[in-house]
Amino acid sequence: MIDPQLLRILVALVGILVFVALNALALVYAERKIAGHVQRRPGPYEVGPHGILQPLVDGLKLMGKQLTTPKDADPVIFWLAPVMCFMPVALCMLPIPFGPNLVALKLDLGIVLILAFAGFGVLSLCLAGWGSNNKWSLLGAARSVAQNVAYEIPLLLSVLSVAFMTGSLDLATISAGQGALPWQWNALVNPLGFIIYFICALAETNRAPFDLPEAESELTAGFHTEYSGMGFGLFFMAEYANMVVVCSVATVLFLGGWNGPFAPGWWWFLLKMYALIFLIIQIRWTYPRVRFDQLLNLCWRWLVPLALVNLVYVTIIVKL
Amino acid sequence: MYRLEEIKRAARGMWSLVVGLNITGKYFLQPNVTIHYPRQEVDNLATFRGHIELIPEDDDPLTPRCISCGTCARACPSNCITVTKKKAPAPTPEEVEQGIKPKAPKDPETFRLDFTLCSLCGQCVMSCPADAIRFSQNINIAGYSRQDFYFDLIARLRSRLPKHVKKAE
Amino acid sequence: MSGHFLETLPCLCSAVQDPGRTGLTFAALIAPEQIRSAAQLCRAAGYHLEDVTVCEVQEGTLAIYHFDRFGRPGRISCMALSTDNSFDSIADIFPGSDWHERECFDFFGTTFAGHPNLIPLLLPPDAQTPPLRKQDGGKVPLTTIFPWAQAPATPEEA
Amino acid sequence: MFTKEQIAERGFYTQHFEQGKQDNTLILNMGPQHPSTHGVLRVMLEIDGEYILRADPVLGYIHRMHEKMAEAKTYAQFITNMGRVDYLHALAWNWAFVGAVEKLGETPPTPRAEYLRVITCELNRISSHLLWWGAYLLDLGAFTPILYAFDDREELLDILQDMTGSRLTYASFTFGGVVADMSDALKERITRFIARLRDRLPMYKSLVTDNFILLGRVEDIGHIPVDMAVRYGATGPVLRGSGVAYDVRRAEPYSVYPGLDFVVPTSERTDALGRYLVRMQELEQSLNIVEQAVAQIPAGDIQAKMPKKPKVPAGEVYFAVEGARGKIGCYLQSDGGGSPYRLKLRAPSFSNLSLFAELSQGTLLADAVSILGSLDLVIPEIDR
Repeated sequence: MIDPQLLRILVALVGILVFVALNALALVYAERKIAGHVQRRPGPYEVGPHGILQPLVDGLKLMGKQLTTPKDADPVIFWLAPVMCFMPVALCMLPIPFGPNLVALKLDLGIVLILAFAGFGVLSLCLAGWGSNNKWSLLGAARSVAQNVAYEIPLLLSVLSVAFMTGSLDLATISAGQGALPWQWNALVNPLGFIIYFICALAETNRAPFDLPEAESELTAGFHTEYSGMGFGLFFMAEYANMVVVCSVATVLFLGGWNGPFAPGWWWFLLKMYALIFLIIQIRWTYPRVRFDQLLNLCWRWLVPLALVNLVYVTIIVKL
Repeated sequence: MYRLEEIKRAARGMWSLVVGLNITGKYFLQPNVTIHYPRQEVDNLATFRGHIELIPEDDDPLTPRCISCGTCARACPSNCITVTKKKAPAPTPEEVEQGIKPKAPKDPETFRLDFTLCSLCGQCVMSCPADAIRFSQNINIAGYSRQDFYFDLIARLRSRLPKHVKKAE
Repeated sequence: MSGHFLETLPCLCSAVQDPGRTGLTFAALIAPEQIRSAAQLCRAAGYHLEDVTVCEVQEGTLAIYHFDRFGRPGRISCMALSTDNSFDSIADIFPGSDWHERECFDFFGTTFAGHPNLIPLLLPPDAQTPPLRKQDGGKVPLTTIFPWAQAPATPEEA
Repeated sequence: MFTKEQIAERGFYTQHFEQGKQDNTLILNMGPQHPSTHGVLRVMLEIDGEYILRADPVLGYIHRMHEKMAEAKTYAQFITNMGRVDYLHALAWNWAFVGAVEKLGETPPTPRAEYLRVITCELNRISSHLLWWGAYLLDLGAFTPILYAFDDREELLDILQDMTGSRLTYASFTFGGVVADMSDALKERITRFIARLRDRLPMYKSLVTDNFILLGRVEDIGHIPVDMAVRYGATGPVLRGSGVAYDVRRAEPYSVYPGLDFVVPTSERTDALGRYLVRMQELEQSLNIVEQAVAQIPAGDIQAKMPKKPKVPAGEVYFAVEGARGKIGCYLQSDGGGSPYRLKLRAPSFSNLSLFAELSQGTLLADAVSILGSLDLVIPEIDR
């Protein structure tokens, strides 16, 4: 006799994996299409109508490529890294409530689980850089560790401010606590928290303008310089999957989750999430990259103090 | 005071980021400028300088204007042109009787271009005394081997003719 | 333009040039051992080094230094003739000449005494012969190219 | 020159690296295949963390020995090579060589040809600066500007194709003239292009120049004091970014430039931003020059009467022009024969890059990339 709870988690896990994988494919396509149109060119166009099959074909190409391990690299660490990069993403999706009842795993401490597993990503980047036996990769790994560790603090503080407001760490409760109309959402009640969260989310997912660990023009490809075929493919997918996670969390925490005018439901959730993803993509194709010291200055000199101030502001609101 | 200045600066900086997003957003909604190559082509081929080709005589589309003097071959910085003159035909019996040596025709026996070496500088076109060379407008040029780019320009001149002329020949 | 500051050096011969014809305002042929003092004079007068080049004439190897300045432009050419294909380096006076001298070493095999790092710049380190060296028959006399320059007395003749 | 044993023994074969690395530092080869060395420049870096302790450019990966080719080819044949020394501002190199030969042979071009040269050369400068702008931002991590620049550059290249016959490696100057004339329709098109780019420049400014992140990346890095520029012989926007208004078009006037009204933009900042701003202003100045030249161009022949083979008397000549990267010099020695006796090409990027070793000491790796980009290097020009 299988525990129905376990069965539910297993089914949900498969569903989430499919959702994440499909999302990654769709987002690769969306990224290239948006980049194209921002730059006044069509983007992928030849494979399928308007190039819609391009990410699929790219995926096939990556799978067909030879996997090479650099000389003197540590093969275990080297190949563990991309797998570890992708795995926690699926776990992070478990407690996210897409709709009032559409949640894989109801947890009282859902947000803690997500934050715990989000910290996992940096480990895989670090291992990839270390295991590659490549100087550029090593620099990328060093950058990613410093960046991710630094940005986790303001991220936590801004999430904490929401938890203070709602008085709960359960994502479903936080969602439900926000009203249907935009000015009832945490993003407008607590705008500073939302901005800080968004900036930190960009940094945590290594998206431009904070894509320092892979900074193409400085470190060739940073931590994944040496990866070929699906090794690179997994890093690439994980980047988009991570985007889905941080945008989902942002939607739940700040944008009212599934709440929306007229007919609340999961479509509102997806709409908000994809709008955020669109913004992240557009930012990537608009700004130059920041320098490393500026990145850390921004974190320690601006975001951390601001997040603390915000926490005080939120407690006052809650008290009143 | 210093803090205040810094905060002002940061606020202005944030605004510049919004301006940037606004610009890329606007371009996102504008139509593309790409020309989809195999389906569309650019329209400024009149001044395109492709590989050289021979110009035929005005009244005879099969004979090149070329007088096989070899100036182009000497002017070429990369030595990619070879021109050989036609030999005089064997004298007919009447000519032998009259003691006339038949003249060699002016047009060249062979006119070859090694396009693998050519850098399209146009020295040959500029130096030609008979105005017999011009740039082609052939932009779709691709091949599987080096040999595909050793052009016999006389054969090319003939193959360019319309179909009915070829048949008549 | 008498009293050019380079004439304080013992020039073998010098000439005021017409910039409209040669692009130079002043040209001087100096003894090889005077190159460093000439460079120092130019440095003090605010000139920058445009390029260093070498050419071969029948009398030997000619190193040509072009100086110009930003404030009041006027290119001066400073030449020295050497029979053993070696000169003094001015890389410590004008660091920019470091690469120019290495380039001359590449192309002509010219050595510059006192250069901190005289190794090939543009050619691979195992390149065989300096490519710009001319055959003896291909060289022309100094005065063909520089009509103002008297055939200088070689040290032996002096 | 060196045997294999000597090379193996020396190991690091540059002056900054002959003693090898110290403890706790990393020797890093940036290039010859690196996204931001624009071609095949190799820079050896010794870094401590991300700070650069020593840097030394290693050249020669695209060396083609143009100077030897000059001695082997006739004067006319060598013009083709000049389109390939600096592929971004090829017409300035054309002009330097053709001008040197004309000066020595005293065969000036026709007045109309002078104007056509100014127009094409300045349009070429604009296309070079546009490409630099895009590529520099690519170095700094912004992908979109280069495609906006290419959008404008495409129109420019179409015009230049009509005026010169090529889109990149121009070789359209002849001794005493140019190869192609400018029709009235083309004149109209150039005027339209000037208006178009003037419309677009404010967008460039608000998208990029005013951008907070970009300013953070270019301000206060790579300071080149004037004395350093003098010691290394830096010219062009690199020098003008340090506040020296030195421009060959004004310092050693050639062609019809004295009659054209333009200013030499400078910046007192001396850092990468100064060089950036100078180039952006040069775009506007070049547009002004083209506008005036198109309005003033006289009618007449585009080719002076010349013998088929130019007769170049024995002697020496130095002819300098202002390229997009600085002073392009052509030092020509002739023995009166059919090909140059000795031709020295002075590449501005060569001198501009030689100060990089000193300039990049103590900077961050990311700044070194930015500084390298702000010098606007074209590697084929350095290696020749």
